Amino acid sequence: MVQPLNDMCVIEISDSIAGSACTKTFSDYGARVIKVEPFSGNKIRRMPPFKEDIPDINGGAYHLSFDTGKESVIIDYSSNSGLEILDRLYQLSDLVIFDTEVEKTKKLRNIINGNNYPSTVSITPHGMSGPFKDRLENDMSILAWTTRMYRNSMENMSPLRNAPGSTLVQIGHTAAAVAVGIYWGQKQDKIRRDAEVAGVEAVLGNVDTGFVSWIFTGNLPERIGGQLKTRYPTGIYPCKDGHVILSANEEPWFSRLCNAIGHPEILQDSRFIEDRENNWQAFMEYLGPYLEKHDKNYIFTHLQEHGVMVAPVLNASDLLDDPQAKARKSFVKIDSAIGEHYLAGAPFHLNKINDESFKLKSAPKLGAHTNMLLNELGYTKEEIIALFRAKITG
Amino acid sequence: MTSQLLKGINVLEIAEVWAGPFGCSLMGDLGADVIKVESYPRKSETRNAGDPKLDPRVAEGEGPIYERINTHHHGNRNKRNLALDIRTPEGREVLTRLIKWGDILVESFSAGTIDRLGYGWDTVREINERITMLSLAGWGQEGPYLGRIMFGVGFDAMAGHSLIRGYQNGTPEEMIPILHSDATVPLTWIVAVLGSLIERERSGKGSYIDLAQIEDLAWQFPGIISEWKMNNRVASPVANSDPSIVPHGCYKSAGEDSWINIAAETDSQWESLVTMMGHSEWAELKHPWSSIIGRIDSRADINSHINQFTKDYDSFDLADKLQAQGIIAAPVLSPPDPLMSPQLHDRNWFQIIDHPYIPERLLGGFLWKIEPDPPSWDQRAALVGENNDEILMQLGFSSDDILQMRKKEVIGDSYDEATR
Amino acid sequence: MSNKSLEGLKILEMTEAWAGPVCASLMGDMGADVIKIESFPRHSLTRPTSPRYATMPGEGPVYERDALHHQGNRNKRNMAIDIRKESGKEIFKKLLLDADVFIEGYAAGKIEKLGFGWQDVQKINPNITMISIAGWGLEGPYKNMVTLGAGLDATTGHLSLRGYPQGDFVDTHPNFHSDATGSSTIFFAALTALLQRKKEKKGTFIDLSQWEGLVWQFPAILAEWTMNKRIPERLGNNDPHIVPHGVYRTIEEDKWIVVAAEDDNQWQGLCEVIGKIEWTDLMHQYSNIVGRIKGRTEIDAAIESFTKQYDGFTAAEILQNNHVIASPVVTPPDVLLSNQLHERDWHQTVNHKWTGPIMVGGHLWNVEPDTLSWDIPTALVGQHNEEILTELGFDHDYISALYANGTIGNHYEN
Amino acid sequence: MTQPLNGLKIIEIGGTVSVSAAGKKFSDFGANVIKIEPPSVSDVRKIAPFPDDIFHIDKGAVHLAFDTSKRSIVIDHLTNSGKEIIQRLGKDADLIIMDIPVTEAQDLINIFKDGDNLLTNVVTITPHGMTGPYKDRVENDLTLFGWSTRSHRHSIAGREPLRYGPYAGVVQIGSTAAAVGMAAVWSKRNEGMNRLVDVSGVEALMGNVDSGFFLWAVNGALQPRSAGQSSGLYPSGAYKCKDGYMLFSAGRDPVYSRLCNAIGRPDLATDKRFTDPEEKPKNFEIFKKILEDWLATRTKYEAFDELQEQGVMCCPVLDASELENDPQSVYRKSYITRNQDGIGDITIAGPPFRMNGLYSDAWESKPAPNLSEHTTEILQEHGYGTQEIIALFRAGVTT
Repeated sequence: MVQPLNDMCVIEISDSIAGSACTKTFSDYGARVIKVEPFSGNKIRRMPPFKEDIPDINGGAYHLSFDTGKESVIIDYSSNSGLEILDRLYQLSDLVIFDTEVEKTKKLRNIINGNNYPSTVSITPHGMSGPFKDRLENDMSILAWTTRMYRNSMENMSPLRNAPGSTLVQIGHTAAAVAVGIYWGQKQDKIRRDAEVAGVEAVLGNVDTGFVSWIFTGNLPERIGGQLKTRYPTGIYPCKDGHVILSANEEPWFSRLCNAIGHPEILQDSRFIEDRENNWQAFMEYLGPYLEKHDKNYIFTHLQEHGVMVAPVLNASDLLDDPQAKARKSFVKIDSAIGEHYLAGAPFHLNKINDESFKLKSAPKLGAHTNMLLNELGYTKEEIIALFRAKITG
Repeated sequence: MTSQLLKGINVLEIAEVWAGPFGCSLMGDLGADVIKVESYPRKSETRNAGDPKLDPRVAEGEGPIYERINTHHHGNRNKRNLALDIRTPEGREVLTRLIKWGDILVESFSAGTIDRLGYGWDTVREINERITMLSLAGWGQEGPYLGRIMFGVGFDAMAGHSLIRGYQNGTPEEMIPILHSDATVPLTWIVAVLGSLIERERSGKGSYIDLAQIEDLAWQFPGIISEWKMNNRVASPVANSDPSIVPHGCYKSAGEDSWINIAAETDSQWESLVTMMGHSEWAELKHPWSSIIGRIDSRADINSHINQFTKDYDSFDLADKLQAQGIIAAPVLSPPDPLMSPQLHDRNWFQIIDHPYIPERLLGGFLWKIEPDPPSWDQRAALVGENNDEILMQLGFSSDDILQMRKKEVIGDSYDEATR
Repeated sequence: MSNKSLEGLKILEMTEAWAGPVCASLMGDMGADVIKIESFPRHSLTRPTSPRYATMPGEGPVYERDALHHQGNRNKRNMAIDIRKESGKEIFKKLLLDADVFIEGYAAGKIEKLGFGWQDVQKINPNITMISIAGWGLEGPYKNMVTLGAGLDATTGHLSLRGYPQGDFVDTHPNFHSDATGSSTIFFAALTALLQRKKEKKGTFIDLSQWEGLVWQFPAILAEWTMNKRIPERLGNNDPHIVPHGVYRTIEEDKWIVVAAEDDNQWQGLCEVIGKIEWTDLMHQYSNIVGRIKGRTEIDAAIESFTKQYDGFTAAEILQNNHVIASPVVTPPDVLLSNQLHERDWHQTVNHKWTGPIMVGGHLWNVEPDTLSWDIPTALVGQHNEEILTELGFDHDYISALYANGTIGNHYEN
Repeated sequence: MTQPLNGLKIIEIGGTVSVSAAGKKFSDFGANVIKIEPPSVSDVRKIAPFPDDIFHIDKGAVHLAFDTSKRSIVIDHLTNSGKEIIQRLGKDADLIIMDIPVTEAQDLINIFKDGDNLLTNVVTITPHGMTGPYKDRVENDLTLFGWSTRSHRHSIAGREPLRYGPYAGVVQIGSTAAAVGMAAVWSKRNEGMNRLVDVSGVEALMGNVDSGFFLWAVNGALQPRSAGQSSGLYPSGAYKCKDGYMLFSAGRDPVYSRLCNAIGRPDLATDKRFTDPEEKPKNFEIFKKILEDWLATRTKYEAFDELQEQGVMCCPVLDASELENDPQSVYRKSYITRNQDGIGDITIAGPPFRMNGLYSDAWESKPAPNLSEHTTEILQEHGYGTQEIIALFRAGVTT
């Protein structure tokens, strides 16, 4: 079976994780993705971890995971000769993803004109206009703008970010959505579109931020860390061999939980009916012993049988052995620059699990496809060497 | 007082022309004590000239012709001179003592000759096991070409260099013979002999160094052999062009037989160049020439445009203008032109040498500057036998011995102009 | 909906909470005709019947005033149908007939029981794309388990990385990252299937496990284990390879600022601002990356003594003007202080029957030439019942009957 | 066994052809040569030919030949963090050779200065030297050669002056730096004194022998830009033979008379037309005809053997395809062929000189390193910790 995006060609010109994360999904579902990189390589190649902690421009975990199946070409597009190559490249492609400083993106976008050129998506921290457009941001400083760091932390302790890189990934992933949208649009109505994704807006405008709630209620989120002690139980609770996370503060889950841990009487107890927000301690006298007695996987299975929303808190070492992950082959072993390597598999499955629509191919070595691509673009051997010699390609 | 890097190293030179002698001068520049044992009574190669009126190598002036030949002056500064007939028993005694004295023996006879003279490596190291002996025969000391003779021009031809010089579509007859090995071999052998002295710190013994001048050329031209081995192509002359760079060449400038080299290796250099030429549109993205690709396709066109532009400018002025814009450009200098360079004057590169037989002139300076002890031209090219007595005394001969030697023409301080 | 990228696509959304509804709104933003099939008579998760923390005070039904619901339901029409009823199934079948995409968010197996599993749906419309977005997917041992985004965050290992270095897990705030990123995944999946349909000329079923949709986003967590047999430790806001990289106090109580200098140039800029220019002198150990890693504590202290003189916005402005990574840690009200967002007209003012005119957060992206707009505010329960049913060809009497027998409705019982 | 330069630590900075040629002189004789390459990619790696004309950063012929026996580390020497690394690598080195722009070179020299006291030997290679009005000029192999007066001298009057083979000029500049660098190493070992050496490309070429200026300076007479075959002092230059060309340097006695005997025309040795300096130039064509007739019946190698037998200075003119098979090259193994990972067999020139025996192991040419092949290894050697090494890599200071 042919992969769904196999007749599509995407150009990625990216200085951060976001661009790579954006085009990964295209590539894994069959699109040809051409990564245009500087001599020093896309920054994502320098993101640890590395095998045995030895830096390797072709062996970083983010690169191996997010550049799967792509082609890598080195082009210095700061020069006219470089732009001339890009121009030919654009015309070969259906979509261009930019993730560079605003001014650079504008320059690279300017040579695009007319509807026989591809649609583009430009990723920036604050957008292509406005007083902040040229600001320097990173994964953490963008998250700070989205009210999430403030919310996901405790009073008078420093606000907290999410896992390193995850904000840029979300931004790139958002760009992937609009990208496939305008690609579809151009296929339908032949109109070339330029989309822009501003990191701050993409995250702030999404769910799981405190902004809209505040607009509605004027209440600041309580910075109370993991356990909400007014509307409980929700959050992270210790158990025999680790932690579980509960979302059982509301009905019908609260009742289910009380039944599941064998204390239906809680539901009749006036302390929890009339004055729940002040009786967390009292409630823990029922829940605490149950949690202490059992390990996280038992609690997970047992409470879920009663339809309670609960999950174990897992760490890296648990992931590969997770029964669900095994059953669905959620992790795939592939050959890579560092040898055998595990990657997360399909984010979604067409028709059936592990069908052919999703394929993970190894990530390209820096510049591995430059020569091939220049040939394809019609350059002669002599011209190709000249470009290399002039440090325009590598 | 010149640089003292090699202070305490005694160098014994029995060599002619350039590859040997010039290297010894460089060691002299660096503080080594160099004694040149000059052929006697036969004049050494660089002291031979024909009729001074006809032979351009001879400087006008009084005194013996063999002291006025430019090729000799170029390879013999900063050393002492002993004119010695080493074929005589007394001469051999002197040479033996010199070998005892020396750390380095440099000989450039054709292969085998030094052995026939009785100073092969085995003899030499018997006399002084700490000495390093350097032989500079063109093809080295072993192999089928033992005994053959040639100047640097021949090694250039046999190393494959000659055939990639020359004009595009020119004939080999046009190829001007060059002495590249004479310029580069000394640089190599200095590394060789000093390396052997470092080795001596471990072994306590000197080394024998067999340097084939043709092999020293070979490593300098990896492109020639590789074109053949990698891609089975025999490299042809590229003259001043570069297959990957346009423009890259030599252009006519104002004045008779006057030229300027210009290269634009990057798009920004190209943009600056065409802007000066009043054609900034050639660097605009729309124009094919704005890309290296377009330029390569129009090499001839572009070269003729540049020639049109350069022909009215003085090459030094134009180079100044182009360089001010970051463009690679340099006048092509004729021999007198270096005196026009403010740079060389600013660096006090030129040296004024006081020599009894050639008029006072600015000569070329050193290959390098050194801090804190810069090289200086302490000893001009010595006259033949100029230091005979001093050296022989130092070797322990009495003034009487020296008198005898002079009588028997074992040593001397003049040549018979007529003989070769 | 002035952007027309997805014009002509008809989307049926039968999901709750966030991932599904937001995805449908994103499609609406881009010109698709999105119909939300809302649970009836049971009110959906984001429509509480009694006021709670995210409820806007005021007039009208509580379930029309909840922020969590408004966050994910713009630019779509709304039908409230009881599809347990045969009459409800009949309406839904009609809707399926000419729909392009059907997104459902029930727990695994539920939709089959209702008679709209893939087997049934593709019989009704062979060209349709159906997407199921159960938390752990439709197959495997966990298929029957229930969860919100927070549970997925915990089981992908993300939770194990968040939190204060010396803190306990119980201090770590649950988050809903899978909802924030899931909508894009579903969006991408739907269009991937539609592109596939162009080739294969038939519809597609998509089993989308939100867990799988999240776990690929954290390559480092898995790689530390598979590459180096290490369980990555909680770093808080630190970065083992970058100093400075952290969150610092400002002049305002419990208000903070992020500052990072990732290379020597940014460090130069930082030192100029905080008056430590000697720290950039080549001879000073902090002038280079390696030296700074050893001096984390002293450097953090120096930065904080600078940031404590200003509010976060001002300090960020000063640092950014000197090419240093810096941003205020923004609280919800602070969002309205950003000149950037105002200059870009990002905020949207919508007028909703029960909330009145409010300023809410804007779109995730801009598109030119046909820009996005917020044409349909969050629809009321069943707001478009008549309109859509009429399109489907039901007459007025029949529609009244449907109301009468509780097949459809436009309000929830409290 | 120990090679003569075992124990020497040499740092080369800049990645140009010149500095690579300089470093090779040390590395093949056993010195520990660390090649510090810029993130912008070393020039020496960009030069054709490449196998099958497919460019590759690790497969350029000049790189494969000049970077033998070295280790490669990539450092951005413009950043403070990069300078700190170079300082650590260099302070116990015997010699640092750098070929970078003057202002950058000055910065790096300063990190090796403790007051006025220099911590190690430094040789700088620049086009025009570290001082003077031209110090910041940009030049390349062609323009430097133009400065040397050799282009003008070794080409034909009225036609454009010619350079030598590509890179001949910059390679010679590198060799010049190696020679003086070696002297500095020697001196450091003896008196523990470090030196700052400033090699200007123009001066290194112009000040060497075969420079037209020097010859002119002595005698003030301009030698004509003669054609290849001298019509004054002949035979000199290339003459056609059966299968190619022979190059002669036989214009003067005794070689001239030997030539006359060798071609069976002893009479010409005393013929006034060819011996009288006044007459000789007028009769060039006559002699040329005689010599070419004789050569026409012989291959270049036949003529080479016959004439050299008589002590005539001459050589066959060889092209690339003939180099390896020349009997002398074969006997001495002047070219060696060996396997290079990722390429297969490559052929490079053997030792420039033989120390203590033709095939002694004083010289050993190990394969040229891939770009950055030894970055981590070298950083570890110099005391950088695992996470520090990753931090430097992440910031792009190393690669």
